[in-house]
Amino acid sequence: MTRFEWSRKITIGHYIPIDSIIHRLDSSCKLLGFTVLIVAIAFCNSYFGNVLFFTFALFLFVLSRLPIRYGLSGIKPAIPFMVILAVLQLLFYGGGVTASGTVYIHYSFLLITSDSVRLVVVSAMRFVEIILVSSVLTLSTPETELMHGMERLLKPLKYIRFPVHQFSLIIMIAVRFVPTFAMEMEKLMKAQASRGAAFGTGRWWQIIRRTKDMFPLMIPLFRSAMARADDLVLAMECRCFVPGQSRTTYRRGKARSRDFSFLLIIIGFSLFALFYPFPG
Amino acid sequence: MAAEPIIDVQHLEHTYMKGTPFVHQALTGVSITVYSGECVAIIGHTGSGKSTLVQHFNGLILPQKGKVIVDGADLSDKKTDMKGLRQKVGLVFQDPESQIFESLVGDEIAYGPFKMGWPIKDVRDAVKGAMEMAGLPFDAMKDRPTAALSGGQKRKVALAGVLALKPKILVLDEPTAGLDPRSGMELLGRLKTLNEQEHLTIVFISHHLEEVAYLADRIYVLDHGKNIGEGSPATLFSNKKMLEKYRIGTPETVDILYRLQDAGFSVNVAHYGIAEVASQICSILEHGPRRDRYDTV
Amino acid sequence: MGKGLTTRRMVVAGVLGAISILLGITRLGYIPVPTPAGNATIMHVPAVIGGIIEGPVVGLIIGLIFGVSSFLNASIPLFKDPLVSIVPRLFIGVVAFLVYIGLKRFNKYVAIGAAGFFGSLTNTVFVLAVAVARGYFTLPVALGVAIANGLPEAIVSVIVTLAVVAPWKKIGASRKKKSKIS
Amino acid sequence: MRAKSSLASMGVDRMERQPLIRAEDVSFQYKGDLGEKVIPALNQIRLDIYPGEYVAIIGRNGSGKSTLSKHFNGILQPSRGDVWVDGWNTKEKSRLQEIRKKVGMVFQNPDNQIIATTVEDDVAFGLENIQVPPEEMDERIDAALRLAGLSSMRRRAPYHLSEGQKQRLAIAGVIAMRPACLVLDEATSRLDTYGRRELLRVIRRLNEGGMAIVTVTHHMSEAAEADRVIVLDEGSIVLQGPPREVFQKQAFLQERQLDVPAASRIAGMVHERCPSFRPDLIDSDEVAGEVRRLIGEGEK
Repeated sequence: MTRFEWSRKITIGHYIPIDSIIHRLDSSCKLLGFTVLIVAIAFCNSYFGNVLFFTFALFLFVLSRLPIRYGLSGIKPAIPFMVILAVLQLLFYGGGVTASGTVYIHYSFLLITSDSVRLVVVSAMRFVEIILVSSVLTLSTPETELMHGMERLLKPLKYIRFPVHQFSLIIMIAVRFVPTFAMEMEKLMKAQASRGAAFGTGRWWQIIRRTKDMFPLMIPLFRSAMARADDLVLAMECRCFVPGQSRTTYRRGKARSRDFSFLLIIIGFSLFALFYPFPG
Repeated sequence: MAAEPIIDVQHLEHTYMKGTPFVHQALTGVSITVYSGECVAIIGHTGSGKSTLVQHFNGLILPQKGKVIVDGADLSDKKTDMKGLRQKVGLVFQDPESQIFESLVGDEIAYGPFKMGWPIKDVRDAVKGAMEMAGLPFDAMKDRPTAALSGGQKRKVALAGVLALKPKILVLDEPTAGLDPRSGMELLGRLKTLNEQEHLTIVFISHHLEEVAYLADRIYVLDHGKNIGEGSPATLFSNKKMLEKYRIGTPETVDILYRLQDAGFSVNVAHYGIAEVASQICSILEHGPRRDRYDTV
Repeated sequence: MGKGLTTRRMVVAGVLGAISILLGITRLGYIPVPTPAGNATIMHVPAVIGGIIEGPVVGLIIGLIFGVSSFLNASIPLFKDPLVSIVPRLFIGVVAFLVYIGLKRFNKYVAIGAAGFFGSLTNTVFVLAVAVARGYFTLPVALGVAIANGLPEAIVSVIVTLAVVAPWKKIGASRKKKSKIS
Repeated sequence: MRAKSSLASMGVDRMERQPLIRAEDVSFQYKGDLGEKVIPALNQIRLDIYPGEYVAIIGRNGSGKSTLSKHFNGILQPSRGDVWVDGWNTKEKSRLQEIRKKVGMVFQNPDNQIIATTVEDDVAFGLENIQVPPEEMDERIDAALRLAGLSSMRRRAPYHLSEGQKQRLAIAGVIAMRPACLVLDEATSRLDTYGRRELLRVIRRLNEGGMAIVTVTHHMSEAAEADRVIVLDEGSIVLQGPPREVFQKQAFLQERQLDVPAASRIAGMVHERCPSFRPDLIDSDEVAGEVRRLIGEGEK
């Protein structure tokens, strides 16, 4: 029955406070660099490029001095999915053969080509690389820092009238309230269970009934969210908040040349690995 | 008072988040006994483990170490019927009105009985009985929308929602917190009636010593997950050292008596009712100081 | 719908975004109904609700928060691809808003339900479309998933959206005058 | 008796000073949903609050005390009449920012007033809004946290604080903006005995530092700390004065479903039997002191 005791375990960020070059990077440069890297990986279709990205991801992990098991722990539970996905892609993606592709096996509906093999290998690699890179980012940066970094990063968008402050405040409020709602949810589950509630009753095909089992949790949760919103609006207005009005910022960036060189390296590397016409 | 233990907790320990950096031992060895028909208060400042303790009573938290026996059922036993236990032990959480989710009062209170699978006629009777115990007239209130109730009424609906399961034991976590004093007093009056006339065993957590003095037969004091004191309100309030050491605070009337005692007057701290204090003061004024220097060293 | 991001809209986007994150990082966001995945998710419902009660911008931001959190927490390869996990989610609240506005004059109750339905379908269809474009699925597989997973999920979404929004908008209360025990 | 440092308690001074907040014939009605009949929440309230004063507003549920307090910084605007804060009418939208800088406000549920993910960022939020230069912020955050007794918590996440600490954080967030007046709308009602005591200590310290305090409360022992108690009933001020005068009118208060501190009740009871005992006492210290005084005189 320990399922009632979970709210304390909720973490949004996974920050591990150790010291390393990566930990010390200015959060806005770090965020931008890692975003570019992740997007580049997502678009990379070549074997060679992915090998480069993979090596680079490992290199970042080493630089951050984080135990590699933290990165691997994200991969382990995904292995069954990866296998299923790979099989699906192998079996059904043969139709997408291009002119340059080679047919390996062609038996009845089964068609395995160099393209489908590449698809399988590359998407698996991409997945591992993104896991590694995104865990370096979240393990080495406290969530608050990430948010401040994002705010500084988006600042130039003010000139195209993008509401940077408001946007970052929304994210801040969202992150701020996750633990609050988690505790509230745990209390609700306990309170309803004390009244004999059971979640997930009925036969498997009774969709409506099974959904209704969640009402004693979901309805109070949303109602509380709206009530909290009412209070918070008042509290913000009392503290002189006016949306869109200019404000000063407590957290200022301290990006130095080191941070910019990191950014340049990471962007340069990403572009190279993504666009360089590797053979094969 | 029947001398039959209905809740028996022995050397109970509980640790949250074992094996993580956030490990926290909330209970470090609590032993308490509640007898059938009693009204017991549990006090202690924030973080003393009160809420963790009472959540053991209906099996929301299972004992990690130590023993919890509720109405003859051992909670460490995996075969214990949890559903039956939760029906027997009604747990009212802090701010229970936040758990209301039905749009009509009657449906909200009937939720538990329906979940127990009782026939509709029994459900109706249970709801009717619970509403009357909680001070909600059945015919006038059962079809009211829950959204339109006042704070005090919502709390009564939540209380009725638990009473509808016909529990033998009612456990409340800060029953009057957040209510205005009038609604709070009314609720306490209801609880007293339930205890005295319906013979419901009541265990409640409170920070409010006036409330404890009014309602409880016996008090347990918790500190750092351990019970460090037990007794009637009068014996406990007479123990000034304990009140100070564990930051429990003193009711205002008791505080007056202590101040008089400090000034060297002979007073009886066990008589802390407002009228009692007034008459103690009068007798000091009328019969002279009667400073009893041996009493207060 | 009014102008820009008011304090109220910001806060509603924030708290509903928080619920979306919470549903994603716990098992609470999954309702066990018969789909190939074994359950239907309701993590996108906050975006739908945000779109209905505070407009398209709020819906879009909640969708973004949902997307980013599902990207960061993904343990399925498909969703560790930002194009699959983030981009499609931006449209959930926007579509819900459009459906709601379009049908509101006809019947508010139906409009809310429809917003829940199409908001949920937006999620399914867009995610699968990007997944197909990115080569994770072939079209027939995606169609299969859309029907087997998307439809039950849309039904769940309708039920939850109605249950939450109808009382909040103070409609539907008049539908039921007597409690079950009367 | 009690020594109060606050200037405003000296009546002479009050005449010469400009009120910080002035309510002139304020009436207010909540707008009903679908033309339901509306009951006025406030009825022709006239009230001045002076710099440095400590005022408690009491009244039963629905007496309008919360509604009134929300007029002091322009959250609500009167349906009739005017509220002036430091000479500015709260109806002037362009002045609202200035008004809210002058009059800070803290509400009942601390969890719903905290915006940021760390203590220091939350205190900074208000400072950012009023465009305090970043160089100055550190010092202001320090000072506010010190006053609120949270200096060691600066980098904590709010959900690691106790309820009482959260409420003190809410106060720190307001006082960092250096308001002239702090309005507390049932700010202690969710706290336990210890949390309340700590919070009251902070409030007293702020008042001693010259900040005006307006507290809306259900707790009579809290109201007893104020310079002036205002009793609201059905939207009107029915009684006001120093706590010892107000709490002597026990029958009057009880008619309005209000209690008085236990000390006042005891003093009243003793006074009936021993007329030499002063009836206008408000806390346990004073009751014990009065017994000592009478006995001491008797011994002479």
